[in-house]
Amino acid sequence: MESTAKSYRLATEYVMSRIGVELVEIEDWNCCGATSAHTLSELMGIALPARSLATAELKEPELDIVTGCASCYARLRLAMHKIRTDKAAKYLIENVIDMPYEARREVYNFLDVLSREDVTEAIKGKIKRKLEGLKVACYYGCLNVRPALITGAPDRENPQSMDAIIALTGAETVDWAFKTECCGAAHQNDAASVTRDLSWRILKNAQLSGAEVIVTACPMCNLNLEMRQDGYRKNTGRSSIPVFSVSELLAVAMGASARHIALDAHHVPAAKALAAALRRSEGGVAI
Amino acid sequence: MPVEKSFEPAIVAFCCNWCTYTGADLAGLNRMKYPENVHVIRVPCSGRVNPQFILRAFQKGCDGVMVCGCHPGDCHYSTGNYFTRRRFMIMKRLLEYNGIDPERFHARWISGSEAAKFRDTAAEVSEHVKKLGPNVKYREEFRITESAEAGT
Amino acid sequence: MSRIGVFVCHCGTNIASVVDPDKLIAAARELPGVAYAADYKYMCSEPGQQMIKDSISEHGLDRIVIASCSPRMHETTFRKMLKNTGINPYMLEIANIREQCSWVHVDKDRASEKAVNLMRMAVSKISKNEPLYAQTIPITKKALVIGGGIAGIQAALDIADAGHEVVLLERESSVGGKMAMLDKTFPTLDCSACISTPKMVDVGAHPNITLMTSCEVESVSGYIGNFEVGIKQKARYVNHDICTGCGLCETKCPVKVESEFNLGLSTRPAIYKLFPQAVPSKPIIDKENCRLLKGGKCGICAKLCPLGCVNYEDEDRTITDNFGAIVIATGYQLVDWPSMYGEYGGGRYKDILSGLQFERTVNAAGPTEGHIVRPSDGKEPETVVIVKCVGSRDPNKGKSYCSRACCMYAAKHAHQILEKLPGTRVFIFYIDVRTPGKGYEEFYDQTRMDGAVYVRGRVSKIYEEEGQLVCRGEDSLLGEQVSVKADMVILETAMEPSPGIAELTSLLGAARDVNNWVQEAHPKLRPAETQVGGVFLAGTCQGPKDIPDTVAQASAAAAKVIGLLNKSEMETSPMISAVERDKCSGCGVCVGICPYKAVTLLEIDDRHGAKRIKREVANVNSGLCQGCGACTSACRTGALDLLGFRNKQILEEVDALCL
Amino acid sequence: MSEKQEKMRQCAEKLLRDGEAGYVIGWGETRFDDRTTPIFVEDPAGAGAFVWNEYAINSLAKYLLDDKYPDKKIGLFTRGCESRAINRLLKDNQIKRENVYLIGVPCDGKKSDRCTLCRERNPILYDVLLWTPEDDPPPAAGRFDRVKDIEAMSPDERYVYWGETYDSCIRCYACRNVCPACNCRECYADMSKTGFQGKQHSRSDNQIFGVTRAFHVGDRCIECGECERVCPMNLPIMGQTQKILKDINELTGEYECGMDATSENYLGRFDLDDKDEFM
Amino acid sequence: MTNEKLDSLLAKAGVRQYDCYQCGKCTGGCPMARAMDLKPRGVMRCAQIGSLERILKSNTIWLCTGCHTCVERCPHDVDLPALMEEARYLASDMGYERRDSKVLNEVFIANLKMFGRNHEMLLAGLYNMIAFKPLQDMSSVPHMLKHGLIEIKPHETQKSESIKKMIERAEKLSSVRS
Repeated sequence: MESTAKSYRLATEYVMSRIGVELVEIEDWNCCGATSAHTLSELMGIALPARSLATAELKEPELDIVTGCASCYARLRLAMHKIRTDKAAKYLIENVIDMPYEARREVYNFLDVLSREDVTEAIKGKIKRKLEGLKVACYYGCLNVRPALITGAPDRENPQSMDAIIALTGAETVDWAFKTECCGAAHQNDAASVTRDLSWRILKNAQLSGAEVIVTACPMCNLNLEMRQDGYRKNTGRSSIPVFSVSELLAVAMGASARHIALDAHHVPAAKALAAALRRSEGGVAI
Repeated sequence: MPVEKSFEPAIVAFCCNWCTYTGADLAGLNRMKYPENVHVIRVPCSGRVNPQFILRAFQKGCDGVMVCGCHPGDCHYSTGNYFTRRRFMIMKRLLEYNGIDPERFHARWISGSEAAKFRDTAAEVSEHVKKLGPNVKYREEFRITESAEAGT
Repeated sequence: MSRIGVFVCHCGTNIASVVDPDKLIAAARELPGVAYAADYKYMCSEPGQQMIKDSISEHGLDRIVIASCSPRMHETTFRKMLKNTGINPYMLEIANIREQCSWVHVDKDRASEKAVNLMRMAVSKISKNEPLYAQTIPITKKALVIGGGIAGIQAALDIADAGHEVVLLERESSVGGKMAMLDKTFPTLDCSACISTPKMVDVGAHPNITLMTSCEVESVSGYIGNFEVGIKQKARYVNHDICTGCGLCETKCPVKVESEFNLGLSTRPAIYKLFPQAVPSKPIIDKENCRLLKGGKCGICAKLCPLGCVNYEDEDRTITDNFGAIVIATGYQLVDWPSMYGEYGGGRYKDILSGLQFERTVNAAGPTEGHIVRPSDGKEPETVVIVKCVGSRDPNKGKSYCSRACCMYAAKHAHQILEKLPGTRVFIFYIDVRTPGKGYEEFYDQTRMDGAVYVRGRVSKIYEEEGQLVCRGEDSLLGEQVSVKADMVILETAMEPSPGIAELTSLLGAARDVNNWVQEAHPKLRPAETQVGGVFLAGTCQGPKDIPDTVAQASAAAAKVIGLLNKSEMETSPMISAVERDKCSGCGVCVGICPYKAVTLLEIDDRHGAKRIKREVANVNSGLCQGCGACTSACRTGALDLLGFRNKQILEEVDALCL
Repeated sequence: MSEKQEKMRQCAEKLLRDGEAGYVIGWGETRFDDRTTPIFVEDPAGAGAFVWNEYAINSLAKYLLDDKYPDKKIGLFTRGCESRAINRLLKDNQIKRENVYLIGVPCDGKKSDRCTLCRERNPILYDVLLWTPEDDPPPAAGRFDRVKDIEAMSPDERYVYWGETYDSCIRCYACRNVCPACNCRECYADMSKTGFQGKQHSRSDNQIFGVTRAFHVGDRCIECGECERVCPMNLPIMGQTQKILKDINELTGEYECGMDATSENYLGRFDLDDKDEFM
Repeated sequence: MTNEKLDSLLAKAGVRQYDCYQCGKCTGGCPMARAMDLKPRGVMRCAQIGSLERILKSNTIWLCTGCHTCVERCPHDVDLPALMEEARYLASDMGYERRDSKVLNEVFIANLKMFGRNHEMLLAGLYNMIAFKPLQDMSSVPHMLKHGLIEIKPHETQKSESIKKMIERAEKLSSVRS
């Protein structure tokens, strides 16, 4: 979140500080290994996230863990699940990470937190301006919802939690068909010809369903959908579509300025779409 | 003791006609295999099984007893096995309280289609009882001496 | 001393290859009371039975033990055999040495040993047997058929034609069921209404049939031949005794709600006939939606009715009637696919129809008058995708079973589209094509020749884009992903039991299988009966099936009912509970335990010392008692005992095992 | 004490004189100072024989079974334990309420081990109450203590414990004869032909008797303790029946018998949601 | 012998090959199927006919993104992603050819060994060099540098040394079940 997901981080910090939720960064966290680690070794794929979780449990035993990334979420949840259900694995993992880990606390993704009733109420109270009429396609990605056994997500084909959050900003979420289709982020480097198509058809369906912008809950999804739009324009002849993180829309609705949350850092010019929506609702307030 | 090795327990299984007896027949139809120790006594319903039958079985020299019926809700007589459930929940505890090893008495729901469950239960109970050895608790004394004589 | 005959069956090699019959014979001869022992290759065969009969007279036997297959197999056979021998049919015990011995054991010595044990147990038990005599109970010559679909209609007509009274009970306001909704029937393509409407009219007019629509079963008591059924007649708010069915009332009703009959593809008023050909052809008021009944102001229909039939004060009533037999014919409903398949849009897309919705669409009497058009824009589709096995063959999301009729109606739908809209492209996604039925494979062939493209693969996702439905799946014969842009998608959804089947079966005491279908007494040999005496089965309440099979089963159930009702009385099993009044102290614990209310306390005259007194004892109603014996295990004194399974008989068996 | 005794005598006398009751059952003197005996008084003049002291120990209710069809009402002095026994007999359809006249006598605890278990000193049902109710005894701590001790043993230890216990049983059936829950017309134990109960004085037959009797009365036991009181061999008979009561308490919550005459016994009913350990 | 390996592979993945009745719903929904030389349904087919080698040789197991769309929709709950994962481990153990994405993954892990966290620029750069695709995605680099979206200097965890050791331990043990 330091680099490619800069605006996601800034916006998240902004939103959280506004609604009075304190996020504590896990001390000395390490990468969960994403798709790569478990592709190479099952143990590595669990030990890496387990180490971060164990650290968190050691330093902040009273706190639940939240992650803003779908892939981290899936890996962390899996590690938690494994520790809770498989004694032999627990023993092995604790040996590898050289730390005890009991998986006492829950791992949530960012959407889970935002959907909590008290948090939703807090957000409602902090919304300063409405993104009236902004047509938004909420993109959940695979790993925020699948596999169901690990995530416990109730609806894996047409989830609604992000739509409900975005609705708080006054924006209008569109009903579209690619909310949880894979964008191929894991293979953007090595199987580009296929995965470009995957992200393109997501962009296309969002546009055809009437969306002006796409909102994600994961930096990888965000980057992947946003970064390759040059090719999208060239190959499909369609215009590009801005991609935001869920925090960014919330931050803007709460009054954050473009500079606050580094909106200019987007690959696809982003501020314009938001500005239009804000103008519609408030008669010309700039961001 | 050499008797231990060749010990083949006598196990009696009270099975309701509609579910477990049918399930046992189905096990036969499917040529499933289980130990010879289990002898089925057919009763119309597990509700017919008077707990005193179990006492008598132990007294007369059975090494293990099973009571089997339809799953709750599936009783051919609609509620018989609910009474069975209560009766034997109490009886099992009372037997154990009086020193009978828990493995010697089993109540189990086995439907007419659960041939495999019948086989597995029969095998499981036989195995457990075999490990425990011959039952002496509650056994009529003259029977013990008689069989001891027969064994020598 | 009893004279027991022991007969050992080889069952060909089924028994004899594992169990040594000679050992059994030798062991039997040693047992007290055994007067004769013999073996034979097939005891159940004619010569086998003759041999037993001969031995009875030759050796003066008074009770018989047969070591053979399961008593569930041939107990009845051998009891019948004994009927003409002078031995009471209940002086028979069967040692099950096939299903529970030779078939499940390998070690011949030990299997033989066990067979000896089983035989010895039977011999011990039979030493305590006593002759039992069946009683007779009267039979109420009237049948109740629950469900007015084609199965119920057929069963009711068959029973009524045989001269018995029938009450045909239907939950909706008209008989007809699902068949009335269909357009054409495969494979002959005759119009469904043309063949079912006359039957509907017949049941409405048959002198032996009482039609009870808008009715549900509320309570059931009694037993075969003597059921007492409480029927709830739901308020109709229209007096059907006077109503002529003119239809005037429907014309001005201000309410418009989704039509159930057209599956939401059209609307209907709050006072309505289920469909134009309804039988009875009289309307009812839907109280959930009627403006007046919901507390608003209206009353238009009452004003319009020239005969004053509308009665807003109408209330539910309970009617009680007695029946000798009951037929369950409650049918099916389609699974609720939107709640199961998010990947097919979860019901968001208007142009995805269920098979039954398409039937209404293509039906000339339906909402589009038979024009195949998209519900979204009323345009004729150029490409149609048909998806089979939606909700069936899918243990993860739906039902594990095959829904049986879908392959054929998918082919029929394809055929109808290609016939009405020549040039349409029709793709049928399937996993397997199953056409076991007369003329079915030919019909499938014809559909393919008509131009329907069969694609082998289950559709993975359907989504809407640019006004079309994109269906993505695999053509597994090619091994490639395919994507079809369709204008309309038809999901051939699975059948599941009608709602309320659980409540109804528990009222009747009938069992259900794992999928909630009503359980037949035997899957092959008693497919039209439940395990409850006097309760029979017809149609899809027992499992998915097509119309020919439904009608066949309905007639089969009717034949069973007729067979029962033709008798004026029937024999009951004598293996029921009996009370030894001397021992009974009248504590009444048995009364609460009996599921059939067969045990009651009865006041009897008795003596107490020199005093004449009245005291209460348990009393068993032989018509109600089903012989479960639950009461006997609760009886501390053993005053209650189960004939045929007496305490002493069972204890003898236990003792014999432990010898 | 003597004031209460006087009330009892007056009441009995009046009942008999008015012809309300055919006879009254109560406690009478014996030649020992520390014993009383149940007495049956028909003559109003004999009412002075009733005594009320700390030795009025016997529970009287079971005597009602000896005269189930009386011409006139039977008067009965009724404490907590008698009234629970009467509820037992009423529930079991053994006596008719209208055949008894219950003279309520709140109890102050007698000199008997059985009274240490007492949870109900005051009569639950009566026709007349002779004096103000007593305070209920302190909650009987450790209702199931003895059962717990035995449960803590290993199966073999339990077997030996009960085996040795029953080795001394002389099968006099006094426990049965005094028990208000043992109200069968003919006891299974007297029916040797049925095969449920052997007649030998062996450990096996003795134990079978113990367990079977416990099972017969277990869900109906009113915990009056009469069985142990009358046992000539001092067997811990309630150790069996209370085991069943303890299990029922654990399975379905608070369970106590004889508190009314209508509640169905545990084994005479069922609940769809009963625990299922036989899957 | 092959079947023994296959059986253990399936057992580890918790997949019963005969659960699959080849309906193809997995392939139909698979995002990567187009690039796969053996489609997901084909993997199950190979498992059914005992052709382990075709599974291990395929690029399928390396292309699977683990998005779980297949198992989500599978009528018989066949856990294909688990099967793919076990197949990757087995393929590595048995020395089958490194396929495209394995390179990325290894670069990714090497990255972690060094810094404990992921350094995007280094990852993309190293990958492009090793895979010989020098210009892939490079058009975005100036934009990203300008807005601080990528940085030349990597983030390090404080204990990257301990993470390196941990990864090495994990590599040695490799499977949770072994």
